[in-house]
Amino acid sequence: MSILAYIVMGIGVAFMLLGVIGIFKPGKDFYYRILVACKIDTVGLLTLGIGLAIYHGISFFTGKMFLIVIMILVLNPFVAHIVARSASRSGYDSIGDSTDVDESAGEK
Amino acid sequence: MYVIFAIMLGLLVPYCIRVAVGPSVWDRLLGVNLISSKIIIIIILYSSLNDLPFLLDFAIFYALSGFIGTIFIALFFSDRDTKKGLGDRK
Amino acid sequence: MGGFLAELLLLVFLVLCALYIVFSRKIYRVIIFFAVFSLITSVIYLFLGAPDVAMAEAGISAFTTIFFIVCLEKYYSRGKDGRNEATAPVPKVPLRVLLPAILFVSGLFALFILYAPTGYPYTGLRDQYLRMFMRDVGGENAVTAIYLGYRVYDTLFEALLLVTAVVAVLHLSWYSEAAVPDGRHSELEDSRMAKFTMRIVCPMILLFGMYLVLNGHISAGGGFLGGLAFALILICRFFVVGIFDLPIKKALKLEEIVFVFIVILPIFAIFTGVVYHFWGNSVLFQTIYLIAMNALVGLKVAFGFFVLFYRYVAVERLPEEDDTEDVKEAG
Amino acid sequence: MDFHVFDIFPILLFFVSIFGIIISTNVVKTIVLIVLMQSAVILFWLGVGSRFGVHPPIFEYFAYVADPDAIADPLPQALMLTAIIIGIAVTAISITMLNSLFRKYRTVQWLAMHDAALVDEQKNIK
Repeated sequence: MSILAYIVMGIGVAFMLLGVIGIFKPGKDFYYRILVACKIDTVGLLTLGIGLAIYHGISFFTGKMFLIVIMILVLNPFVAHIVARSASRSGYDSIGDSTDVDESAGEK
Repeated sequence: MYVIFAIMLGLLVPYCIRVAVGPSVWDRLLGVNLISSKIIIIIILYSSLNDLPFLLDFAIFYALSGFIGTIFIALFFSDRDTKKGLGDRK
Repeated sequence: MGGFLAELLLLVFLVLCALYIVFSRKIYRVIIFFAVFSLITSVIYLFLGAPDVAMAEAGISAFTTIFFIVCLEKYYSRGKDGRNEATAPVPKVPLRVLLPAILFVSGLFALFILYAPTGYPYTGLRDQYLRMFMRDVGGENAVTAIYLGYRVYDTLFEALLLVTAVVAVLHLSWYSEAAVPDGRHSELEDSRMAKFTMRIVCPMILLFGMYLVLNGHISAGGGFLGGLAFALILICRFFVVGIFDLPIKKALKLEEIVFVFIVILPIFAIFTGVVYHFWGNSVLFQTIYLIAMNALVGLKVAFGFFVLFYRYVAVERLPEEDDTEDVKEAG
Repeated sequence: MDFHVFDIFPILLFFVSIFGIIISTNVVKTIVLIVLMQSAVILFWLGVGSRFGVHPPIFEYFAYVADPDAIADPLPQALMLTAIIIGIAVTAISITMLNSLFRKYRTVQWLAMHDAALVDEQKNIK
């Protein structure tokens, strides 16, 4: 049983390590990064939670952990949505070029 | 399990780099969001390793309070030119 | 060894964050890095066996970040002659000034390192508290037992300080009457996703806050953290509902009333010794006392943060340069 | 391991914050650095004699621990819990005073504020 748990947790960790490639891939813009990173992060957390649940069996720990996982499942995409919406409303749509909205954001 | 804990701690490094160098402010916010979710996983693994299930309370509190600051900063930077305050949209 | 490396990594993170904050030229970068700093700090507190302090830091960091970002929002484009006030240029200090300063600071640092305690400064208090707190005060959480039992004066004066801070903020800040009609709405008001998420999250926060307050004497948690959780609901409400005329003065009155109760309850329960004379160290009474104190502290902290948050974010607006005269003093 | 990181890093953090306060030109940055200083002090007090992975001072979890050094000290924790709440009260009052200053001088830079105050003083003398 614990071998199965380690395999599932390993899959979750692999997802998160792939997410690191996603946020550092050169030549991509911000929307690419937030799409890749937040999706893979949420999925990785869910998989890790399932692995820990298999590891611990049915217990107090598992129930509480699933509460956290459900909350993250709601909150993490919500934060990503708000950040992307904020970027989109500000007109930040540069694809790969070096338009630095960052510098001009505080200027006005 | 210790290996996963170490990997999660190590993952904080690239995310902090993303927060430090991110070309736009939203990249930085993305980094903050990723760091906070990683830290929740670190807490879960720590409580699982030391057999302290009440520390999951802390993880719940962390999940519930960590996102608010990020959302506020995002709201502050949204629609920068056309409005003056946080809620002054006509 | 592994624990040592983890500590070292997190502490190096902290110092690097502090250096970034010191040498950064934009204020919003300072604030974002301050958020990261708080996140990492609370995890270190957790690893040091202090879950109560860690929770308090996690809840407080949300409020501190909001205060800083709203403060930035108030002045970012309103400087004299349209100047950008959101920068913090690092000054070019001449070397003959900088070198003695650095030498002085590093000398102080070396002195501190030399004379810092290298081991555990044994006073006997720790063993005393850990052995006796369940008989003397009750509950199972030693931290709660200390700040509600052995050192309840600390809690009283801290509550007094929070009341003083709220009153000072109410009477030092300004609001313009014209800026508070019902026309102001939140940025996320038309977002169905925000509404849906808050519909799930707000009851959860409320339930969790009640859990923290009622369970504070058994496990990590307590009045402060429950109050912070209650105050987080009000922020979530701000996201979706927008701001209307909120009863800030009534909240302040309620906070003062709760503060009076916080003072009265320990006087009857602990200082006079009446209860001890009649009931002794009864577990029932001790539990009732702890839960009541936790609930009162929670209510007080919730009201205090309600006033602080809505004062900053919702009501207070600095006037434009022309209409300085329209500003009314709060009071 | 003899080398104890909590003897060194909080003090380093404290002095980095002091250095930042000395060279900062913006008032908001100064307030942020004051909060960092407070965090360093809290870290120092929690870290004295403690180490990674000690048991929290909750009865259910230290009742069966034989070594008393493996239990965290509850007294600094209770003191630091109050210190954190006091810290946010101080921060709130500082920001309110900054808003009053900004309303008067229309700037948040220390030097510009100093110049504006000098101009005001000269006006009063005349």
